[in-house]
Amino acid sequence: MPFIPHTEDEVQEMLAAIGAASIDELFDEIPDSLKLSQLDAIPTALSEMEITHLMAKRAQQDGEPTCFIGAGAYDHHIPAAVWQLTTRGEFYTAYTPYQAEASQGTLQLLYEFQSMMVALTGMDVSNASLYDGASALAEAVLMSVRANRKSKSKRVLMPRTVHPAYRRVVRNIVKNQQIELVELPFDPQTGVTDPACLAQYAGEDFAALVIPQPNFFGVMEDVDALTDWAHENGTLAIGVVNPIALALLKPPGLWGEAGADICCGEGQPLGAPLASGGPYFGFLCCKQAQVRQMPGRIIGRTLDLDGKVGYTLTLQAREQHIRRSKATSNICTNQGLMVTAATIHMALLGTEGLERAAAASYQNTQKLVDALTAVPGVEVLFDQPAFHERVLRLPAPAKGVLRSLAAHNVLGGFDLSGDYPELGDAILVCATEKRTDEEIETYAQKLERVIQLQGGVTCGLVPKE
Amino acid sequence: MPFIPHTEDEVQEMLAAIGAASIDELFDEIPDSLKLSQLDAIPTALSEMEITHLMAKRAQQDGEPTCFIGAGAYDHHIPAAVWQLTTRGEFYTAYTPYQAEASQGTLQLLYEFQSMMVALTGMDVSNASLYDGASALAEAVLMSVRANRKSKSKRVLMPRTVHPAYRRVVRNIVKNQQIELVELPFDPQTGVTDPACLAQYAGEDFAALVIPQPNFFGVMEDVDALTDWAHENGTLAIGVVNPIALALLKPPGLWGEAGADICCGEGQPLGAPLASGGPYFGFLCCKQAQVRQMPGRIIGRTLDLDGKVGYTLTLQAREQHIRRSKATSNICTNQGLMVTAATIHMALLGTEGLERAAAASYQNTQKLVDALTAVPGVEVLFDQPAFHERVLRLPAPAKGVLRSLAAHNVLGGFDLSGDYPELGDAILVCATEKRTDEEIETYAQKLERVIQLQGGVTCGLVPKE
Amino acid sequence: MLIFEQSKPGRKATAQAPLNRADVSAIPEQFRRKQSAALPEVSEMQAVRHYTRLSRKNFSIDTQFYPLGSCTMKYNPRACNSLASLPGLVSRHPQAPASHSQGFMACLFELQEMLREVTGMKAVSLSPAAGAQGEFAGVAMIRAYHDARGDTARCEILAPDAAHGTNPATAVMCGYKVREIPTGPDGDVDLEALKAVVGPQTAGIMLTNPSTLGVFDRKIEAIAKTVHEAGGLLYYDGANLNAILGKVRPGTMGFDVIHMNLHKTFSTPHGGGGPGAGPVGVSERLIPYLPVPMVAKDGDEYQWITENERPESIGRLTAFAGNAGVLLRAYIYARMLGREGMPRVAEYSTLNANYMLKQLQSVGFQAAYPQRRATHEFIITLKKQAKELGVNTMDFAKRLLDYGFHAPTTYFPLLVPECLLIEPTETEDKATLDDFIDAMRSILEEATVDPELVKGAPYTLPVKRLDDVKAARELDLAWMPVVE
Amino acid sequence: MLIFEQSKPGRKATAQAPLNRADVSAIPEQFRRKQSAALPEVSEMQAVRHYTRLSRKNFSIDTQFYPLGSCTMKYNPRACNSLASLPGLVSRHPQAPASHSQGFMACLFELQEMLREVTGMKAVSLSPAAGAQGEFAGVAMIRAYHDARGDTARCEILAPDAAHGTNPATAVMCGYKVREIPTGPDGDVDLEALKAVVGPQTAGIMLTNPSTLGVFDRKIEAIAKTVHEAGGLLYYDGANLNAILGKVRPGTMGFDVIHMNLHKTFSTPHGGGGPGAGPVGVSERLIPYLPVPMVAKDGDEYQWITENERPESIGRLTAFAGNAGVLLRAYIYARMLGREGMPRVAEYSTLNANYMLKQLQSVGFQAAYPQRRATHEFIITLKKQAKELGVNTMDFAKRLLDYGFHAPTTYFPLLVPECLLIEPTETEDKATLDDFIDAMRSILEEATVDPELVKGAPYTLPVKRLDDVKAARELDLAWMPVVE
Ligand SMILES: Cc1ncc(COP(=O)(O)O)c(C=O)c1O
Ligand SMILES: Cc1ncc(COP(=O)(O)O)c(C=O)c1O
Repeated sequence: MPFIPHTEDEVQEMLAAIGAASIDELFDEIPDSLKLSQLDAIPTALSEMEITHLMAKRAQQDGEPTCFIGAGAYDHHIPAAVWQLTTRGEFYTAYTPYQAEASQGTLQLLYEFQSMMVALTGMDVSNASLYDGASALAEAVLMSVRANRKSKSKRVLMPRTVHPAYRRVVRNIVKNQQIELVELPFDPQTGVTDPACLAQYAGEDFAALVIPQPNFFGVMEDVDALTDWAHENGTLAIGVVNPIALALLKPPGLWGEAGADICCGEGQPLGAPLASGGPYFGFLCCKQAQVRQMPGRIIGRTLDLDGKVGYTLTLQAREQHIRRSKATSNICTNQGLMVTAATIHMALLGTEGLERAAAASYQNTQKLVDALTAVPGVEVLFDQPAFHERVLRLPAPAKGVLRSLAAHNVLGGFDLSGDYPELGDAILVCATEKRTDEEIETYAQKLERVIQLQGGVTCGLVPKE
Repeated sequence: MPFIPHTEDEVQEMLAAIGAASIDELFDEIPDSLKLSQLDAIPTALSEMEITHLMAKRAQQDGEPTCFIGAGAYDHHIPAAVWQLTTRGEFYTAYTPYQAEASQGTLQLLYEFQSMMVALTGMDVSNASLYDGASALAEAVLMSVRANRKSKSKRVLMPRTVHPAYRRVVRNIVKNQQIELVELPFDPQTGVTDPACLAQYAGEDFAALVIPQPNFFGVMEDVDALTDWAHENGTLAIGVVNPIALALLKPPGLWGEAGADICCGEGQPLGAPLASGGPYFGFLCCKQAQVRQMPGRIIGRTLDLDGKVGYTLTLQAREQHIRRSKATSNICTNQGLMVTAATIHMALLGTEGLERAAAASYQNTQKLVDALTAVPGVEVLFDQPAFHERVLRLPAPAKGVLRSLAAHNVLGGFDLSGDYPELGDAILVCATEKRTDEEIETYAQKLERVIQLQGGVTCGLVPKE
Repeated sequence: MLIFEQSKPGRKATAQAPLNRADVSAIPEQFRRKQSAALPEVSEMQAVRHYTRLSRKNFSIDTQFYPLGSCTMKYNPRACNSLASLPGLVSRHPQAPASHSQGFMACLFELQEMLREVTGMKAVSLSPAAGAQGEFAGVAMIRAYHDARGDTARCEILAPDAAHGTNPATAVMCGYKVREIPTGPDGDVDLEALKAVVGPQTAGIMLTNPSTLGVFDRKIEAIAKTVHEAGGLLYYDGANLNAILGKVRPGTMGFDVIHMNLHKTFSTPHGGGGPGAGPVGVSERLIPYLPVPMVAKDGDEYQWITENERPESIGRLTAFAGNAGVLLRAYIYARMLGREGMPRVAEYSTLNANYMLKQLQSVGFQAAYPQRRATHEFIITLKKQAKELGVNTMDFAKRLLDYGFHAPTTYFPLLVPECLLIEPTETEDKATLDDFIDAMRSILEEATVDPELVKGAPYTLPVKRLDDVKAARELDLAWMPVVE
Repeated sequence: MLIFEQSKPGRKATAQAPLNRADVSAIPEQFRRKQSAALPEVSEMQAVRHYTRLSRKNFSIDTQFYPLGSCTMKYNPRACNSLASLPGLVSRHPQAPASHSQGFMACLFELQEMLREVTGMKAVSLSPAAGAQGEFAGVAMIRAYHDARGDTARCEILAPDAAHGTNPATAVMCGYKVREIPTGPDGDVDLEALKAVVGPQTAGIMLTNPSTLGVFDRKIEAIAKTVHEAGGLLYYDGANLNAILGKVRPGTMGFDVIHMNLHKTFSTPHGGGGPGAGPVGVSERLIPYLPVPMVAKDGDEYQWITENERPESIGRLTAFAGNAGVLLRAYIYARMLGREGMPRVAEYSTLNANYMLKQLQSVGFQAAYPQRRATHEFIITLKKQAKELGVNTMDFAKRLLDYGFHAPTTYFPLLVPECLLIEPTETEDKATLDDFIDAMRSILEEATVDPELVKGAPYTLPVKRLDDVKAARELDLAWMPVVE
């Protein structure tokens, strides 16, 4: 029996001790009418060898195309040590550190994680993770509504330059509490939220303004002006940031005069593989003033009976297992193992390394844009300072182009036509530090060929501006 | 600087403590004439990301053909837990357990390994590994010459049914000590060493007789008769065995009336991946009487100052670091990590599991033989009881057939024509428990096609018997 | 020592990043950071040694018996980890087209189908990231269902007093009020009390069965009938599914929606706090509202079901497809169990729990519900010991650590005083259970002879008992560089 | 507890093997075993827990400073492990044709070339499985060279008294007699003594430089000249190559043949005893005798060089190509060092050793060769402490374990009484060295104040000092089932 250690003799001894004749008898409180006899739709057991064979086939089936998609998940180099350490049984198979004395490994690591996030974001405190970047933003919005004492409103300003999936997730999560998201448009020339367009809302009551940096188009928002506008209007500023970009960019804690109040984002770039979208982790940091409104676990440093330093879960009175219906969130299981990986990842890279990874991603994306815009008809939209993503407009239907590229094992970018039809045949492209010159060159060549073919077929349909 | 932690400040502090002006000065006892300036032929450093890219390409380049070669290295299933545990830093990065108190993990594991090998082989003691199966046989031969008190000879009987590479390695290692290997022929009908052919040597003085089981052709030798012959003639019996086969076959300790005196073999099938031939490990077991002639490390169970059980290197007076020129072998570093894997592997499979793996390999090879001999012109040589390898004779040049199969990503077997030209176009095939029915079927289909083509080209050259 | 305390500015001992630093001066200064982030600067070896050593300060399933009730700390098969980490799987971008995702999608689809079968629900969505998010999805679906029918007066969710904290917290996140239902003396829900409070304001009830009291609610069919007749829906908290896997199906019990904790029942690792996965299954009437994405099969081809195909869906709850890597691990585990393995999970976890309960009773401990069968877990109460010896549940828990066992769940459910909720799981062998029982017996002896010994525990761990009050009062939540 | 003691007959708790047992009754009974082999029968979790716990009883580089002299316990980069373990590499059969091996062979070829360059030899064969097998190959080549010239009277190999045990043991395995050369008071070989014994019977000399005394033999050129003039060849034991990597080449010093310990200088893991890899490099005249296989490059294609291409080769020493996986790890490491990284290895390991030597002297320890520079390692002698305090080297070593440091090499080389051979390697940082020096200072204090404390060490490890004498006298080398 896979994973079950009992011998027949032991089962008999145990039943005898219990005073039951059979294992079945142990289920005698369950009404017979409920009992199940068969599981026909479930296949019979596979041995480890057989499932190994099957999974190897499945893994191969999807190929390993060269990836120029970012759009919320980024293909950064992960040092080999990260996962070799993270999967050590002591990290991998522990539970949430409820018994602090028997969990100092995880607890100290989480305290280090919080410290690293504080260093990176310039905020005062960090929690120990949420599910992912999108749900972290939803929690940040809920938190801002609770935390903003100046505001009685349940309205939050949400720029359209925030990742479309994030906006959906936020709406799905907060709408049941009657929170309203007010969308802010972006400047069609620059691709950023124009602080001027906020003017119309001056004097109105909003709990928070969300500020993405870089925004979904890869472009930099005027975070200082936006943060200051928020504060001038009694509104909290919530930053949504890319942690790798933060190695180079101004940390949210220093935006504007007073800094953002809350910041959150997707932790995936810090050591989580692309892996079909998860597990990743959301991070959430805030100013000291807001700490008691934070969702999720928080680890504190304290002393033991002998005065020795130790670490423990703290501020648990915010949490569901203590506060139940009055908790700051329902989150229980979080993304601990991913945070373990992220902490080791940041320790291995260090300040220097993270900066170099960020700079190389920045540079590679420039190279990619240069190579692709050399293809006739391809142009950059929003020619603004950007980090490692860019919007390109194609002279042929984006869907078809991307499909043809995929057939050549190049994932050419994220199709923007669904979420931003007003941009035409636009795609969002990305090149992390992992993309080589050769790969970029190959992409450009294939794109040229594909466009020639597709352009021929569809010419006239998509008038070149 | 990869892997070097020193900051410039620290370097200066350290030099100041030493009283040296520069690191270069620390090399001032080395004659200038010897100093090197450049390493032109060595490429500049790669980052981990770059070498990752390179190695991924190299690994892909060789494809992953379906493997029907055995011939000394076997593609068995290795439970995932084996290498996840073996590569834990505490096993992976420890040295030979010289400080026993700080190495009880490795030492107890090695003691368990010795115990498992004793259980498997039916011998009294096992050492803690040698380099590989071939060099283990060489050590066994050297050991037999030292150990056989009845014999003054340096001659050893070596059947031609022993793996040809093993025979070469033994010769290369023992010849400098003027040990002579006398080859025993095999019966061309059965593929085994005919005990009768030993008659001519009766009364002569040999230190040992080597007995492979199964032999290189996969076929079973009459180990009882061979062992008894050896003992009747004052000769030690050295078994060369496959540890997976031992799950089913009579252990060397029980061969004949008195059992083999020494047995050795290749440990690879116990948890080591094929991995281009290494690292594997050789094992060597013997009767209690010979233990002081054993080469390699041996672990013993003992007590500590408090009477608590512990483990330690023992019988070190056999070893080079104590005995120097009088040691039983020059071996120092052995294959400890592979033994770690093997021990965990055997613990995970258990008696039952090892038997099932062996039985499935046996069965799959029968299936393979059935499928391939259904191809016109293909026939089994040596239709004797066999374990999981078989010799087939092809109706076309073996080299060409194997090359064509490889082009179809099937490694069809080991070409015997180099080592056994008298067998004609013969190949040695193998199917472990990992080969699926589908893979066997594919092989048979491809073989049929290849033979049709090749047969056409070469017809007449290789007259079908 | 913290990793920060091993840091030296100017150390560049890494081969991890690109070796050279690209020029970023084209980014306008207003966007750039002026001071580098103070991450630790250590060598690769320092990091490896530090985190290897830290890991050794944890208890874990791979090192200790970890009978944490309600958490199902069973063995996490190593194959699930290595196979879910195959290069082809970890390199797949979440936005990769379906043409390059058929292998991955096949696993998800088959997992959906297996979960459907074993829970008896009509359809399954895998996307929620953990149990609590599964709960959110479930309650949001209940809300969407009532809303779609214009049945908008239903503003209350019922939950037994034994419910896990996520249940009420979730209800509130979905905009509901929560009303607690008391538990009867036998551990089952007080049906009469339930009947007294259901009504037109009832949106639904959240239940676990077996409950967090370690008993199977025998009146579950009556409860279902009561709630359904009042127009409410039944939510099943699947945290305890291990107890009945392959034996009874929530669908058969009458539940309308269920979440599963794959990190419990399907043995994906807990990772020191996560990640998990909380798929939801529903009865016919809730299918339109299932969260997206899901996977459908059309002929031989797998396709994504998104907001476009499911306009009434409660939508997506994470940016992509939830915790995909956890789903893969659960898929692999489920295939290794197969149809024969699933009921065995329930059988042997129940056998282990009942055996432990009996043996602990025989060495002097009180069961909270002595007249009941244990399910996969059970509660003992140390009320007597606390009162007579002054040694409470937490003291027992801490002392167990010295004996090399992780403590069971303490002080949950809240309604049983001084309780230990003990869940051995099916992957532990008898000898380990016996050792634990021995340890409990021995601590009981210690508590009688020398209560201070127990109250001062633990003694053998990296730290002694920690000052939680100080931690909460004098918040120290991040290391700060010492300014010189 | 042994894994055997956790075994229960009849336990079949495994998903590891094929689920069903094939019929093997066609194998005649005379060949079959009658009784199953008594391997342990445990569940997957029991095995995982047992070996995880066992591992935690080890000191290792990943957990401790491990300054074992002559062993070069440096950090083993984790990328070397994961990249050498890529599926495409671990699945390659050793007999796969060259057509399916170009990626693998490219790595071997480039490694040969890099080792050639950094040692200054003319050709390299990678195949020996460890240092001692490299020594065997080297001495066998010396023998083959003399034999090929008909120079068969050379029956002696010279080796300094400081030589590692493998050197004399190897010479004997190759059929030679060994003659020891004394060391001068300054740690260099006694050149006059050498001159007195070289002659027509000299086949060669085996040397390390820097020697195992932790000093660089300044008269190496004179030694080479002396031996060469007598018609002997020079063998370089590369165990200490870390000290001079990229700074001095054995080829330049005049050596004819060299082995390298890739598991030392090229940082492949020691694995609790192995595996290693001991490639050999040779001067022009020994090229024909190099062991096979090797890799050649013809245009863009890599080819195997075997016995067929090299009829004069000493042949193969393992069945296939040696410890291929170790070679891959070393290749990866070498590429990450690159030409700039290699000399740094020598520089920083030398810096660390000289710093430690100086600091240990300043806290009261005696250097064996105080007038000399340390190389990458150095010797202190505790002769004085042993005599005056009755606390010997082994006592210091054991006490260091309590301080969380692995002990340096003890009692080797044999000629320095009560010695500790200390090799910090380049990958340790100053803070760790300082901590070790502090510990040594503190133990010296303990030895003065309370010698019994030190003599009873260790106290904090899984066992106290073990009875080696009992182990050797009452041999207990394998667990035996208790017969009831
Ligand atoms: C009974 C019960 N319900 C719900 C949950 C919440 O599940 P998760 O932690 O996966 O969010 C838990 C987990 O601890 C639980 O035990
Ligand atoms: C100086 C010296 N020579 C030779 C050897 C033998 O090398 P190996 O252990 O790789 O066989 C060693 C290893 O300990 C050594 O230190």
